[in-house]
Amino acid sequence: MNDSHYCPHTPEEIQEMLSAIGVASVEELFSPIPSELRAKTFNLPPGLSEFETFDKMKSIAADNRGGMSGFVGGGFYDHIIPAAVDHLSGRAEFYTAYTPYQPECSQGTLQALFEYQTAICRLTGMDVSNASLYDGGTACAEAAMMALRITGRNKIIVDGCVNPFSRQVLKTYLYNLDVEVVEIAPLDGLLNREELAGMLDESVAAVLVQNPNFFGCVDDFSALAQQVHALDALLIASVYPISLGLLATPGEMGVDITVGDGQSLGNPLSFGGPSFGFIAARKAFIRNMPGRIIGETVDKQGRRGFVLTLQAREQHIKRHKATSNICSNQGLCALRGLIFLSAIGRQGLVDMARMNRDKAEYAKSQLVGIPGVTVLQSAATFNEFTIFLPKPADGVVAALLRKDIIAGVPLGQYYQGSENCLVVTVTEKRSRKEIDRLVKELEVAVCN
Amino acid sequence: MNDSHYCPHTPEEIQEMLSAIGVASVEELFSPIPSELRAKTFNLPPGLSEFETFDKMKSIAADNRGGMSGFVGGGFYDHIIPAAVDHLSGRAEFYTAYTPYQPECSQGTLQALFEYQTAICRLTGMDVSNASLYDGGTACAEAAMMALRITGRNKIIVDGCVNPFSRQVLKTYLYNLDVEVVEIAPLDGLLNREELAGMLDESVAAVLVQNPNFFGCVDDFSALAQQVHALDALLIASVYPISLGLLATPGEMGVDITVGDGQSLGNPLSFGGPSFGFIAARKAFIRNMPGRIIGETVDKQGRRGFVLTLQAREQHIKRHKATSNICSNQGLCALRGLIFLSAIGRQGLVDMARMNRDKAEYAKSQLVGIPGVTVLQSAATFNEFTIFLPKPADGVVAALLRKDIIAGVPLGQYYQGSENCLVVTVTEKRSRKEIDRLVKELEVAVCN
Amino acid sequence: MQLIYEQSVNGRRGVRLPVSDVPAAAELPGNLLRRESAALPEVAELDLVRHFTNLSRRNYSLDTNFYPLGSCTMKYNAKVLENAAALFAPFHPMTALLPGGVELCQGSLGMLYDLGQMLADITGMDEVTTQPLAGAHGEMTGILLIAAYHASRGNKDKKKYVVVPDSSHGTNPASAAIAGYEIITVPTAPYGDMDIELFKKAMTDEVAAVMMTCPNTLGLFNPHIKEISDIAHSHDALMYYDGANLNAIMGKVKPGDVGFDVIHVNLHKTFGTPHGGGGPGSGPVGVKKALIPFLPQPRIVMNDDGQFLLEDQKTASIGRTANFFGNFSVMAKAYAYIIMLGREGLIRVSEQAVLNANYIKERLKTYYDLPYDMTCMHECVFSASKQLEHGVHAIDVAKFLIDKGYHPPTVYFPLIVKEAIMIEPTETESKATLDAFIDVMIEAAITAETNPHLLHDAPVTTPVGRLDETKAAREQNVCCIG
Amino acid sequence: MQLIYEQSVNGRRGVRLPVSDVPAAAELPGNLLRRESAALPEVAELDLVRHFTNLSRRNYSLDTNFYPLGSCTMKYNAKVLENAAALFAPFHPMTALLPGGVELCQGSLGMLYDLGQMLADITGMDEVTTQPLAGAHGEMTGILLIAAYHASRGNKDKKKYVVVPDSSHGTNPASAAIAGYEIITVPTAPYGDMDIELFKKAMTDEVAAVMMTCPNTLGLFNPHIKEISDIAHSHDALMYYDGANLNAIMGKVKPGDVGFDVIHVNLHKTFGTPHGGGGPGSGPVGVKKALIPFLPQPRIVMNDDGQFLLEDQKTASIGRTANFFGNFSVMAKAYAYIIMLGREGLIRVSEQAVLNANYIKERLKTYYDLPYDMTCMHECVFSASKQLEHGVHAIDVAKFLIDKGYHPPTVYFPLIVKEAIMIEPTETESKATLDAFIDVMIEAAITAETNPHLLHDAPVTTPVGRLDETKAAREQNVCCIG
Ligand SMILES: Cc1ncc(COP(=O)(O)O)c(C=O)c1O
Ligand SMILES: Cc1ncc(COP(=O)(O)O)c(C=O)c1O
Repeated sequence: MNDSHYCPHTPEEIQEMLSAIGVASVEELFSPIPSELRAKTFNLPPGLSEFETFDKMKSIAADNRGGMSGFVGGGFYDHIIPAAVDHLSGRAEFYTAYTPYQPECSQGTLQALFEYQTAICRLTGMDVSNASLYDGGTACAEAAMMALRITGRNKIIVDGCVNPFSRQVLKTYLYNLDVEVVEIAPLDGLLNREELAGMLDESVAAVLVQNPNFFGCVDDFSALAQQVHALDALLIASVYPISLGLLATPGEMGVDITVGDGQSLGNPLSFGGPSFGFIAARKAFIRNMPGRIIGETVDKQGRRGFVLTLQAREQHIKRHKATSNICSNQGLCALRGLIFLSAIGRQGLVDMARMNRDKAEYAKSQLVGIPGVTVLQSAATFNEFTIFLPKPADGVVAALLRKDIIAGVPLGQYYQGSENCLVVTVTEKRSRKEIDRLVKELEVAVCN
Repeated sequence: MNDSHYCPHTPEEIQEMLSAIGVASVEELFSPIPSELRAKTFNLPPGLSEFETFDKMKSIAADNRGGMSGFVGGGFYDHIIPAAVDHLSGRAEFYTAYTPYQPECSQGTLQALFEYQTAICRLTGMDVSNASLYDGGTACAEAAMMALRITGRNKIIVDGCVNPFSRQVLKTYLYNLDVEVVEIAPLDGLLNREELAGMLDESVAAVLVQNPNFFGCVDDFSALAQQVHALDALLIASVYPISLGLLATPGEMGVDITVGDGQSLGNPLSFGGPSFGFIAARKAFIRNMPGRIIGETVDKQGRRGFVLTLQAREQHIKRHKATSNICSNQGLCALRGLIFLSAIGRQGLVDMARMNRDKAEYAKSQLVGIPGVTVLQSAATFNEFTIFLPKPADGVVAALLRKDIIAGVPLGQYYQGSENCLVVTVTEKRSRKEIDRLVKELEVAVCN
Repeated sequence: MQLIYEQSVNGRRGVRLPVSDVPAAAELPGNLLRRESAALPEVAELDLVRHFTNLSRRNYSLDTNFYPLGSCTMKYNAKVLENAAALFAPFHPMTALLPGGVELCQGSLGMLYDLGQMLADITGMDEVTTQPLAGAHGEMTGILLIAAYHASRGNKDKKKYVVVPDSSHGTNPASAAIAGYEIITVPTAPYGDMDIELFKKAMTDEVAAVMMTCPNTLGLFNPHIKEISDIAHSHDALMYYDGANLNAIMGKVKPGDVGFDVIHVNLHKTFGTPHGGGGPGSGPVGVKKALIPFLPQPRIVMNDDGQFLLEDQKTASIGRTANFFGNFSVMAKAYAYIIMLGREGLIRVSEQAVLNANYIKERLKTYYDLPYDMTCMHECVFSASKQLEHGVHAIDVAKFLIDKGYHPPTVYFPLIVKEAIMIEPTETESKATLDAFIDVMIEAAITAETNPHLLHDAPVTTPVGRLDETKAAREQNVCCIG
Repeated sequence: MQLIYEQSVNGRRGVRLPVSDVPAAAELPGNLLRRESAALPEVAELDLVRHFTNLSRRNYSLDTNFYPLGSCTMKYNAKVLENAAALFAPFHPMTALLPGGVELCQGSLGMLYDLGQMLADITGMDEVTTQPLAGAHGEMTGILLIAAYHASRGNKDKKKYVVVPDSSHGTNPASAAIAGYEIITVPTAPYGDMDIELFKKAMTDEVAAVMMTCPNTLGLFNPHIKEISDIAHSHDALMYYDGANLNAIMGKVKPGDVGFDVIHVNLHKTFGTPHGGGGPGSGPVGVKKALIPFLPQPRIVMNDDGQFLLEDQKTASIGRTANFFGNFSVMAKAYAYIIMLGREGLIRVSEQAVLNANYIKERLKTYYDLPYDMTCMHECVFSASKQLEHGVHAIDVAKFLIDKGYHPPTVYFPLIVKEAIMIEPTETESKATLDAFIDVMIEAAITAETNPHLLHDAPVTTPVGRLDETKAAREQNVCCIG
């Protein structure tokens, strides 16, 4: 029994404890479980040593093909992560702590999350932020439910240009509520404003848009915000935080609720998670926000401190009347986001955003040089853009995968009739050499 | 100037500081340097970003051939390192602290090193240990110089079975002193006791031996200790700490000064360093010990605390009369050694040592099955042993390198006439599969 | 401590970025650009490092001392798990969704598949989805699966209610409500379990599901669990198992064997992944055969030649519950944990978790009121009612413990126990740690009688004392202005 | 805090090892076996983690606050350097020494070679050996090189002395003594540098070397340095440069240009590698052409097709000074540091290190006596003589600073300044940090006059107060018994 992992007791200690309890065996402690209910089988393999375990994990990771040069985004982005992010978020006091229910011994987490909320507000131009949600898709769903509560209406209009996965998550969340979710098919990679105009009425709780959208197009939703507000409906925007180094903020556009995925802020790709969802809103809506919120206050001696606040919104108090069911959030990932933004800094984010756009524009200019390749012209773009190929994108992407290049996301499976469209993402990590190689290989692929 | 690494001042701040100092420019601060002495050239390349720097380091590491299956030792050994060792020694408060000159705010380092000294004493069976030396070779040299001081004599006898690198370091250290260093050529991979007997006299300060020695042979130096003591000379033994999970301790044999390299205790191979040297001795010799020593004491309130003690031995006080010139030691590596030993634990070290011997004995039994291959029979071995090949070992090793196997250390370049000898090391990390493959490929190599 | 924003200096730069190797692009039209850059911190890297290092030092954590937080399973987070998860950092999830992409992700997909298989064995379920991102997310996913099941049988409108015991965790009713159901709450009987008679009364054919955790949040295993699920099934209601308390029963009971149809597992509790100061967690959901068709897409399946594929036809699936494959690296840690401990190891985990909880229960029950005095499983719930006679509340005991260097037990939950003190030691604590904690708990009980003010004034050793929560809620300073 | 041994429980196991996959070997003869296993700790991994985590929290460190320790160059240790060095963990040094082995180590060998080239450029030397494991080790290596040089010219017996200024660091005379020389110490003149007249008197043809650091340990650059080296050379003595203070002059002066023949560099000071609570460091040694033949073996050389080889014939070399290639991973960090900062970056390092030191000097000189009041380089040395009038020693000021959250400056060195307070801020500290420190230093000076006992009683905020060093030295408890 001694050599079992992480169960420290020696046989002698177990005996002492059993007699203190007054039972003869550990088994006796399980007597409350009716014997007929006891497990008949348990087929897990025998245990391994720490060394063997890590070895096995290495061989599993080695079953993935690594060292690919990636031009894919679709919600997750391959950005620089300063070394300090790992080292600081890797402080045991951060990652082995629980939710800061006891503020006096949790000021580290609490102050950091307060600073995180501040960063999100300043980045998005909103008034209030919570301390994180699960991811970008669930954040869209939470925002929609928030709008339903605020307006007391039951229709959500979703721009078809919003990330298809986020749209699916939103539909799953609302699936069993009597809420109508209406999707508007994109027009040239942009929101079909005409069709939207026809749908906007007093039954609409909110309109959900994304900027830059799934096609990479950058839009200005200021006018839309006014339209929506005229009907006492809300405008929800999902945004890509890195782009806010450059792009107009949701706040500036008059957006009511801003959401997004925070992976690009210092969180590794890690095959999809964990990242974090953020949600920020106008001050008026704070009591309708989902999840935890950190607030500033003082102790008896007037010393500044931070606490979980407005908990009367949350499940552990309001139970089924809570604004959301969320309990554990993605705190450590949000902390990474804060450290990332603090490390890169105010001007650094501007520079990084600009570099993303510069590299994407360079790639765009090179790709359109390929015979038969054209680019979606309808709108400006940030670090993602859509190109039309002379043949189905699926085959081209598959061909380039064999050359260790992930060329982009073919739109065919997400939008009917877009089989020849490819969304290409270029972050600051992609060198000119990599871009030129993408162009060369893509030319080879389309010209055969 | 802003974007330079790790120089935080803004231009405005620099101006403020300059006026506080009362100079017009930073350049003015360098006026004490006569202009004719100023550097005329400075040809380093321009700087890189953190991201580019790490990228470059990755490409350098990639220029090494990795993934080799290693059967080499020669002083550094490929042992398991529990994950906790990196995580705990990676605590910033440990690795970004300086030498604990201010004990009140350095109890972490001081207590840890006191615990380290205790571990070394218990491992080796000696009375006192210092807080680390540079490495195994320099520790041999320091021990020799210590013996010269203690005995006031000037001859050191070195068993030729001691690691050849350590012997070279020792000679380099003593090179400019009028000290005589006599080496005794090995006999069947063991100390030539007869030849030694002929040399032992009152002029001898110390005899240096190693266990297990460079051939892998395990010896009992108890009788030798008595012989040496009869002449008021000292016996110095260099030992391999992992082997002490199993083997008789220097203390049990009557050794006076024990040294060794601590790499095998939780320090990665890292192409040769850093590791740490340890030195432990009989209590009587403590004032002749080199380097820092941590001692237990109390504060005014009687609280236990730890301090650097017996500093009157050291260079910062005694200057040229110091017992050694060492100042910075290998503290963090010693801490890793302590954490390693604490993680593996008392029984764990016994098990690890036994597994090393078991695997080596298995490999030995398989290798002697190869036609023309015989094993050095003169003594028992731990996890290293010497085999004789039917052809020069150099060629065989080179051949196996091409198959990603590091077969062992050919003795030819260290001992004349041993061109066909190969020292094979097998640690607990080598699986039976790897051993069997070594045997198979070695058979192929010797039979062609 | 200063906020990082209060340390900003205009124009100070942090981590340096590469110089661009491409020409600068034309400026975007003005209406698309933000008017001024976001007022993010402007600090040197050294100041950044010191800020967050010192912030971390203001946290209590599992790695600094015992963390007996009931219902949270604060067990040791093995360091090797962190190293293992880091191996997967570079892999982009979109790769798997590209044509021919799965071939490049066999390692990741295979690991998720195997993890699902192992969790299915542990819980007695037939298939597991690893998409849910936390326990509550799993609950909502599970309830939506149940809704889809009922809908598929034409009962969408008929099924209106979800039944939960009043001892249930707040996320249970909250998740059911979010999933579109009304809640029926059944009180707890004096014997510490859901009152079986009241439960029978509550059950009608309009009930879609019964959500329970067993052992429940009092740490008690419900002997009538089978009877309860039979009753539920007789009303065509499905049984949902909140797996947050799974640490008590691994290898001992399988929820699937006692009638549960759906379960979520908190990998960040039972399977040793760190809590990160609030998250991330991971809440895989297991189901019985009948519910497999409704599982979230894409589903990871294995074909006959052992290759892992993604199944994503628009079937009866409830769709996506997260953008990708769940909190992958959390699952990598849990996977490594399970294969490391193995069959015997996990059984021992539950045995010693239960041993530790009962040891604390017996040692403390003469000092603290134990409302439900019977053999507990992985946790025990005391009440500070005795201390209340001296004006000392559970929260005062909690704050006293902080001064003594311990993280307090859970004191706001379960709601059904007044002045609850809910202690879950977990299996990873040594007897010495338990004994030291017990001594301090006894000291607290005695001090409550002799010097109650010491508990009222606690904590005094922390960077801040008790904080004014009303002020926080009133002023709503949740973002630093300026 | 308990010792880890005091937490041991008989039979408790820590990290689990793999099960052996080979048959057990026959037992060794009894005389070769230890009688009982070493009484190493027997603790659970969680207790191990808590022990060392809590120990670390009892340390002051660079990452927690300012560390103005004179002569130690406690600059920021960039985190990326740690990651970079970790890339080389798996490579066995013996590989390079095997037949055909260098081909497998071109990365590591090339890096060492390049590092040597860059250090040669920075210091104005012709070749560098990376073998020495710390500064003092470099000093000894350097002096042995000088000894070999003199020996090769038939002057082994003639050359008996090494000259050092009294301001020199203890390692200088100690290293020279270990290398077999007698020491001649030259006093410092009122102008803060070695007294040139006394130096001239000291110099004879029996002097093998003059060891200096410039700027010296008072932080002053010696304007007569060229004259001094000319005098030394006229006596066929070589000039040794202690590179510990290199942080002041990178790109500004090259020791090789001003007449130095041998130099060691402290990578753990000037080049940003962490000090590790005392080590490991790294002390590469650079030499002028005439000394190249004597450099330690194996030498890393590059052949015409850019391949890196090991040269290891028994030449005039002094032999090995370390078993392998030096503290490789420390050098990997220094290499990454140098290529990251680059030419401009290193120049700026020296400029701002000097700026910061002069700023502190000017701001504090009205409060503390400044024995040598002139423009300093990277550090400045005050004396607490004013405070001594109130019975307050430099050490009392130091302890007061600890209570205020700062690591004290160096107070035991240089020996030539009574009650020395030696401050080296380094370039990585921001103005805000310097100002806050200056305020506390001023507070200390004022408190020394108003409430000297506050300084005598300090520190009171630490886990232990001032410790009884005599007791420690008398009892010599350096290993815990039992
Ligand atoms: C009993 C119980 N159920 C559900 C949950 C919710 O799990 P999560 O926080 O992962 O959403 C918890 C977590 O505290 C719990 O204790
Ligand atoms: C001026 C000076 N010289 C030499 C040394 C010795 O360097 P090391 O500690 O690396 O041996 C030091 C270190 O404190 C020093 O300050």
